[in-house]
Amino acid sequence: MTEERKNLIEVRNLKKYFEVGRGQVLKAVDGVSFSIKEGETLGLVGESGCGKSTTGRTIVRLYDATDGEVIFDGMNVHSLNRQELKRYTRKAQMIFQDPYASLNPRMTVTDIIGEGIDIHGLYKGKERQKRIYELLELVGLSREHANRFPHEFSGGQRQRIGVARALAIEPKFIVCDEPISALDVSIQAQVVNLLQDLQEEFGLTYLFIAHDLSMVKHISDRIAVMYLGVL
Amino acid sequence: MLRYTLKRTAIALLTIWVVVTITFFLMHAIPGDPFTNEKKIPPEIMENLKRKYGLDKPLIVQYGKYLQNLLRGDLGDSMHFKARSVNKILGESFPVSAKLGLLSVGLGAVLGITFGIIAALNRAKFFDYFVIILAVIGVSVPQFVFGSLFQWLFGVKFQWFPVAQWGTPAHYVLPVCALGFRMIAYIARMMRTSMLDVLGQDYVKTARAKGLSRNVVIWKHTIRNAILPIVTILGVAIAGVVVGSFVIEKIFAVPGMGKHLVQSIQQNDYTMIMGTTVFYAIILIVMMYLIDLFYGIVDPRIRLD
Amino acid sequence: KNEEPAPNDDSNVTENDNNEENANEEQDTSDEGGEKLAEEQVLRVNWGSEPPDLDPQTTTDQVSFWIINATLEGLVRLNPDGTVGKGLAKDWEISEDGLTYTFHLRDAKWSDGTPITAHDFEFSWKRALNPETAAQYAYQLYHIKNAKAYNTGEITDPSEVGITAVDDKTLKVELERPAPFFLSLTSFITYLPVQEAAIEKFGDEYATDPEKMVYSGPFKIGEWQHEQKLVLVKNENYWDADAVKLERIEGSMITDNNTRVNLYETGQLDMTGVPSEFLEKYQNTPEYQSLAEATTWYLQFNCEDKYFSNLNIRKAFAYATNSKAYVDNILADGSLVAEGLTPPLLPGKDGKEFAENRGAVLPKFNPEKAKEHFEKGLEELGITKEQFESEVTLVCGEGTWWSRTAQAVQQMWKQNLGVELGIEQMTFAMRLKRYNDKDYQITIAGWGGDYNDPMTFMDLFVTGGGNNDAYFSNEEYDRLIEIAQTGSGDERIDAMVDAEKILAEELPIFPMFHPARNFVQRPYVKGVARFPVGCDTEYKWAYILEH
Amino acid sequence: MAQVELTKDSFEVVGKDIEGSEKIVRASLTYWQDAWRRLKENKLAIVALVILALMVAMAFIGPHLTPYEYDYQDYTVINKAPTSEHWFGTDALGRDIFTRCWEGAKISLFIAFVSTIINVTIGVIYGGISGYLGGYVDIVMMRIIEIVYSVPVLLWVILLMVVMGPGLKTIIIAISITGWGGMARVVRGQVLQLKQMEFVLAAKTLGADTSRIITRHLIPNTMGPIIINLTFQVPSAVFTEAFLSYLGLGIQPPLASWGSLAQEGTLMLLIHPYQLFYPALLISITMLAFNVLGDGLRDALDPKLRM
Amino acid sequence: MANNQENKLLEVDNLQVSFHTYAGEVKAVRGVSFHVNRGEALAIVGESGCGKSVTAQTIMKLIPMPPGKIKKGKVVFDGKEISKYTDRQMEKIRGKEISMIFQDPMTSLNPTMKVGKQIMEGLIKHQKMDKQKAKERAIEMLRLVGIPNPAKRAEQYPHEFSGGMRQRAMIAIALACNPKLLIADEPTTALDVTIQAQIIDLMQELQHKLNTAIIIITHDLGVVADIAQRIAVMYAGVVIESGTVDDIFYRPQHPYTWGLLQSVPRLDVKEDKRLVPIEGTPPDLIAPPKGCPFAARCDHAMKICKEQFPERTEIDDNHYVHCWLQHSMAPNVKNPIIEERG
Ligand SMILES: Nc1ncnc2c1ncn2[C@@H]1O[C@H](COP(=O)(O)OP(=O)(O)OP(=O)(O)O)[C@@H](O)[C@H]1O
Ligand SMILES: Nc1ncnc2c1ncn2[C@@H]1O[C@H](COP(=O)(O)OP(=O)(O)OP(=O)(O)O)[C@@H](O)[C@H]1O
Ligand SMILES: [Mg+2]
Ligand SMILES: [Mg+2]
Repeated sequence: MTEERKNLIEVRNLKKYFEVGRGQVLKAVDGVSFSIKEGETLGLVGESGCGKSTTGRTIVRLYDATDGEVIFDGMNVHSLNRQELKRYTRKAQMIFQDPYASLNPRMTVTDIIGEGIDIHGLYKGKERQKRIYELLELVGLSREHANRFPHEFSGGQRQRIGVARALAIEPKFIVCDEPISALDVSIQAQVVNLLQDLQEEFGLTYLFIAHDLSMVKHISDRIAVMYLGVL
Repeated sequence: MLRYTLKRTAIALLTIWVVVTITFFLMHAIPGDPFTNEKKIPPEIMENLKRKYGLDKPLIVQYGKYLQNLLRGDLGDSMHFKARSVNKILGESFPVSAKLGLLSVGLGAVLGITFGIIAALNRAKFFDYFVIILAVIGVSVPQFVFGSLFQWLFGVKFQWFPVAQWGTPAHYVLPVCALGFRMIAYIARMMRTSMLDVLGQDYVKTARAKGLSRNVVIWKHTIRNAILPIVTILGVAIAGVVVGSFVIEKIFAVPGMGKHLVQSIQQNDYTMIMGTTVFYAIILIVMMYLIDLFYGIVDPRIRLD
Repeated sequence: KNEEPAPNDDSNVTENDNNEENANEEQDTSDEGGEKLAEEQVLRVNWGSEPPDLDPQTTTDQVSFWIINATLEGLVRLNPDGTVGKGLAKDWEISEDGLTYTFHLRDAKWSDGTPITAHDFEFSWKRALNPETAAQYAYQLYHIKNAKAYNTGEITDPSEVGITAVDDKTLKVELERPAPFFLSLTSFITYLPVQEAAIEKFGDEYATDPEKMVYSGPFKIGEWQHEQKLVLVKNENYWDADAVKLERIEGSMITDNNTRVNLYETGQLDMTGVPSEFLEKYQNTPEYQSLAEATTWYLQFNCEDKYFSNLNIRKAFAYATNSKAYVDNILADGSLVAEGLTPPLLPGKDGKEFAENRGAVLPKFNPEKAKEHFEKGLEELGITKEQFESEVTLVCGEGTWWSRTAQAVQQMWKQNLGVELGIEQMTFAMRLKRYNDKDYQITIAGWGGDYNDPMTFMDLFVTGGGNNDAYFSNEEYDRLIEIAQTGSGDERIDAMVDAEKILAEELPIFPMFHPARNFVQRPYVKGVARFPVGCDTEYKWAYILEH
Repeated sequence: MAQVELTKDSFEVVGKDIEGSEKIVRASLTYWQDAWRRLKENKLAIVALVILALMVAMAFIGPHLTPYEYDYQDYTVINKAPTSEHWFGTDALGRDIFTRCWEGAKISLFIAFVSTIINVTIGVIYGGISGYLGGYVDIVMMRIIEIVYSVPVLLWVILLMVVMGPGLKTIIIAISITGWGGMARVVRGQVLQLKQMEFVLAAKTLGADTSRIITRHLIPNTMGPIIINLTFQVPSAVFTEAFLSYLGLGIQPPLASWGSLAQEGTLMLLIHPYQLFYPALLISITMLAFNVLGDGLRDALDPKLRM
Repeated sequence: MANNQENKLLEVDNLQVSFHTYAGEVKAVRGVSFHVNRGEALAIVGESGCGKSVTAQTIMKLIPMPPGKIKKGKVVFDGKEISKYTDRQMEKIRGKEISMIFQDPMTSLNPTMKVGKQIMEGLIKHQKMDKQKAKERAIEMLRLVGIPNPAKRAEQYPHEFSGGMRQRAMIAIALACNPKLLIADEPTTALDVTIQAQIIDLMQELQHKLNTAIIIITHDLGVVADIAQRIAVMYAGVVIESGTVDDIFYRPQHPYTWGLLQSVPRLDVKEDKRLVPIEGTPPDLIAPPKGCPFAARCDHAMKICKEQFPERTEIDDNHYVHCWLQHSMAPNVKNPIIEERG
């Protein structure tokens, strides 16, 4: 691993507590620190329920951190205003654990992939369509699929749509939350290969979350193990 | 829990205050006053009347006075039923409406839920279509038609039940049925949908896989999970129906609260309008609160906060 | 008194009075020769609704009127034939100038056994006039000297009012000006006495409960279940108790038309009004009766309106309205086509009814004339028909009956005048506001007599009159009414006949019909007296035959 | 299975054919096209749709099938039972009920459609916002519904009538004042569940704002309950209008709606039952059609029932 | 093997199951046959959507009917033809004789019932235990499946459990009544490795102690190797190869089986070796191809493969395959698995 590569993301003493009624607090993430260099893949493994997904989600600011910092490209993710946050979402994306649940069943593939493009106003009209086709082909789907609905796809294809959605806005960093554990083996292989191809091509940075050690080992440059909310 | 209850109570009081305020000013904004008859009263007499009932004071003063009385639980005297206080009128008519309403909701709930369940279990079979048609008739034929029809058929033609009026349980039958019919229809339809939903859930399969009998599966695993939407409907329905139905009470000459809801407005009976409104608001809010509590009981996933 | 709601209207919940329960059966008052009385003297009637106020001085509605009339006795009580009969006054003298009435009371007792005195009358009448009582019908007493001044606060000393209890048994009343109908007016509800002691004892609670009232009439309230049932029982302390045959009157409170009829059908009511929908069913049965009512329904034009201030326009609409076709076909219930404002039954001169003295004065239905006048009117106004149509609406009240009438006349105008007006239906309060704001053009209105004299109709349209919603103003008319109010004898009647002619000529209103009171009553129910004005149903002489 | 004759040729290696295998046999359609296709396959729903279309068509054609105007009064045929001249009989003013029923259809269907659309729109958006934002916003918004429910609606209606005058517009607003509350609550309940779903989080990660999430993600997924509720709103609008008419606040005569025709018919129930029967029948058929169509729509829009 | 008949606990014969949907008839299972002997563990593996769960649920008569329909075939359990049983008769079989662990632990537990109670239900019904005893047993079961603090957990609702814990609770329910046959539909997907091992141990223990037969459905070949004696490989609603674990792992005959084995990452293989996926997706079951369903994705597909479904070829006693490559006229294709593993 080359030393000169700088840290793209630095997580410092991140804490995320959930209030679970009657003032009780569940410490889902309790002081996690790590950093990921540009173009690197960090594998995050740990027992089920130890806070992996929560960490990932807090990094992309789906949750507000209880304490600690996430420094992305020099800025603190948790002190951004709306405008800056929108810019941040362009750079950091997430692939969700469950390919079935994370696609809106009532949107076509075009709409799903195009959503990010629309939100950030990247392309319009014909170019948008062209871009969507490009993305589809990039993740190994065909133009044919553009007008279909998530339910018409198999699990692996859905996960690929999720990847295309994340890539549509040309991010630098992707949190992959167990992108494969719900899939069967043959499809797992497809997705993992796809991620690796993309990394090579675009120099993406990954935080790869899984509980399957063998898969993490296969894909990651470094591995962090989480246990009960801490590394 | 205690804190939650306190919070809800505070919010409820605030809500009632807003309701009172809006109603108060709205009611004074619409034309008419409590004393106008077709035969007009000389203006001097009108002044006497207004003075007597405190309507000569500025609106804001009247409003303050009303709030003051309200805090003491005094809803004032009716301006139409001259010698009866609103508290008394509501005290007499509410229990009647409540009895009628609860019986019909009860009937609606029991039959509606039963029909809904049976229909769901027999999807696309005879009983299912029967329930769908029943539901459509129930919602598409107006209540006054049911009322009049039941009265004529079972009261006049067959003479099974008293034609109208209130008293013995036999008197309850027809109005309860007329009111309940819509309930049955509505609940059956909702329950059917909800049941179909739950029956498709994996945990029902799990229960069956355990070898539990069909009845146990339905009772212990399905109904409880399917009942939530029904609870939502029932809560509002109960609030609506315990304060009485204008139409049904009129047809069956039931001395309930429903007529006051409409009549007080037609008569510009200010105190009565306010009284019925406050009363209804309290019932509605209490029902909503109970629904929320019930949610928590039925479904432990729903937390109170 | 009140403008009646539509006869048999299903919407009577909206109004204070409720008169579907009426009948008039003068022929039944004969002696019971050859008739055998039933063992149980119980009459089952329908009050229609809860009586809102049983305090005679403050009440205003028909239901309360029936009950108060049955439970309290005034100076006089109308005989079944409508003449003035004796009540608590055993006789009376009227001064030459017609201004002073002296009543001599008989020995009668309240239901609690105490004697009824002239002081009770003085107390009650002054109570009605006391501004603090805020009695709506206080103006019914305005014929009495200084009554209005006291009621409106011009004077504060009640002793200046012309009501004096000379002694326990003598009541002297001085009038502001002669009123030939005053004697019959003392049977009006506002004039009925309450016991002073009871008012002092119960205060605001008076008449809220059968126990919190003292009775002087043929009946007492035996049982009162609010909004369900009010039972009258015979008052043994009534001075004329021997004449009262009924033991109980069981009155229920049912508003719905179908329900009333169904209850009659199943034998739970002894009499009930017949809603127009049911006429066909009962019209040819022996139980059915139809009586005339001293009520008039008319088209009312806003004389201060841009368009209807034009006489030709008013005439056009009058000529275009075929009252007869409406009465014969749509009502078809024995209602009478109006020939003037004052309905039949009210007394006139020469021993005839006023209506007979007057004759038919209204323009007769005539589409040609209607069109002629309309053309002329439009020309005078300088507008087109389309403009007229777009700006003029017919205002009417709520309920099926009202809307039906409105639709009928609207169609007549469409067919006979070629004018299609919009109908605006609205609630009572909204309609009243429109009247008060002079914000309407044509409406359908009705008026029911309060007392047994044509004046109860004729003073409606004097300039600035409280109920002159037509905003009619005519000096000659005002003068004639003035004569009729102060004069006496035939001179009054002639003045009022002339006034009717002015109305028929100037047409602030166009009277259409006098409704009938249709009801069914079991053949064994006898002696229920019914009157065209005031409290319209009298139960004192009612009795039940064996059946 | 018919045996294919095995020849050497049969065993020629052709290799894989991924394109062929990935081709999903169905044609690609947009969401609504797809729903429509499914709906078309539901025969019952199509029958319902045809009935509704017929109703609408008849509302325009029906009055012209008779020689009578809807307000033409013929005093010679008052309260006559159905004959070959007057197919549905005549009313108390001698008007042709058939003509009036279809004239009424125009009004009732219009009121039903428009007020339902308004109610659904407001209710759905309101419920969506309340459920999605949650917390204090939700508390306040739900209390507002309680307030709207508690203040007597008749007061609003009368005020409206005074301010705006009578008319269709006023009636529709009047019906809408409280109508949306029920819908809002249903939608809110659904949204409370849905907002936890991952596709919503996914949209958030993309930077979607609240309005986008509600309109594009949450509401489309609540269509089922929305439609069920909607089918209940339609008759309720028709009857609210009838009740308003009854109070003198509804449609102005001589126009009639199904509700007011039924209302008037009820008065005649014991004497001339046909005067109630026909309007009630039309209402019922329409509602049945709405319900069946609603069921069909719900199925067509429900991804669980798709393959 | 001569002891075949008595030893066979379950026999599934030419089972065909379809779902009727608006889109058409989904032929989810298109003629599946297999058997399970007493005390034996059979693994069913195959790609997502190939009909594994439907097959399992059909055995229990738990597929939703409608839209589901058993079109053909029979299921014989313990000598009884349970495919002919009514629902009521099935109640005695379910839970007691055959129990099942469902695939989706998130939704398979009743959200409104305490977990302990859900375990107790079956015990009370089939083992005729009283409440107290059932409760003790339920807690015991929770402990057995590795849930810490089981007494407290039994009183909790499913949503208070993490995904893994829920799956373990499901397993506890299924094992509670000591069934003769346990059908486990992907029982370990949501679990991490240690718990996974624990559960497998538990099932094996059960198998040995009580001679329970197990059908385990999974796509995790690691699990299969640990527990099963035989494997049936399903593809697009049919069993395309079946044999002992060794047969399938070391002597697989069907190209699809090869693909499956190649796409698993292994800790023992060097890091940067790319995984070999099976390209493409399974066919649409509404219109399944008339030939071999795998033909479109098969490197070795021949013309005949697209025309006709291959017949069963017995490789040896317990090992058979449906593949045209077995035909004498077929070209010889070298078996990549045998190559690699020797
Ligand atoms: N919204 C929430 N509210 C309350 N508690 C939560 C919430 N989200 C997660 N948790 C809790 O936080 C802890 C960590 O959860 P998280 O989803 O991060 O686990 P994980 O490591 O991703 O597990 P898995 O392998 O099952 O995905 C768990 O105990 C979980 O119950
Ligand atoms: N209720 C249903 N209605 C219609 N089709 C269904 C239904 N249930 C299952 N199917 C279809 O049947 C086929 C087989 O499904 P099954 O659940 O058995 O797959 P599986 O092999 O268990 O896959 P996985 O590994 O994803 O669990 C699939 O194509 C599925 O879409
Ligand atoms: Mg996770
Ligand atoms: Mg499965």
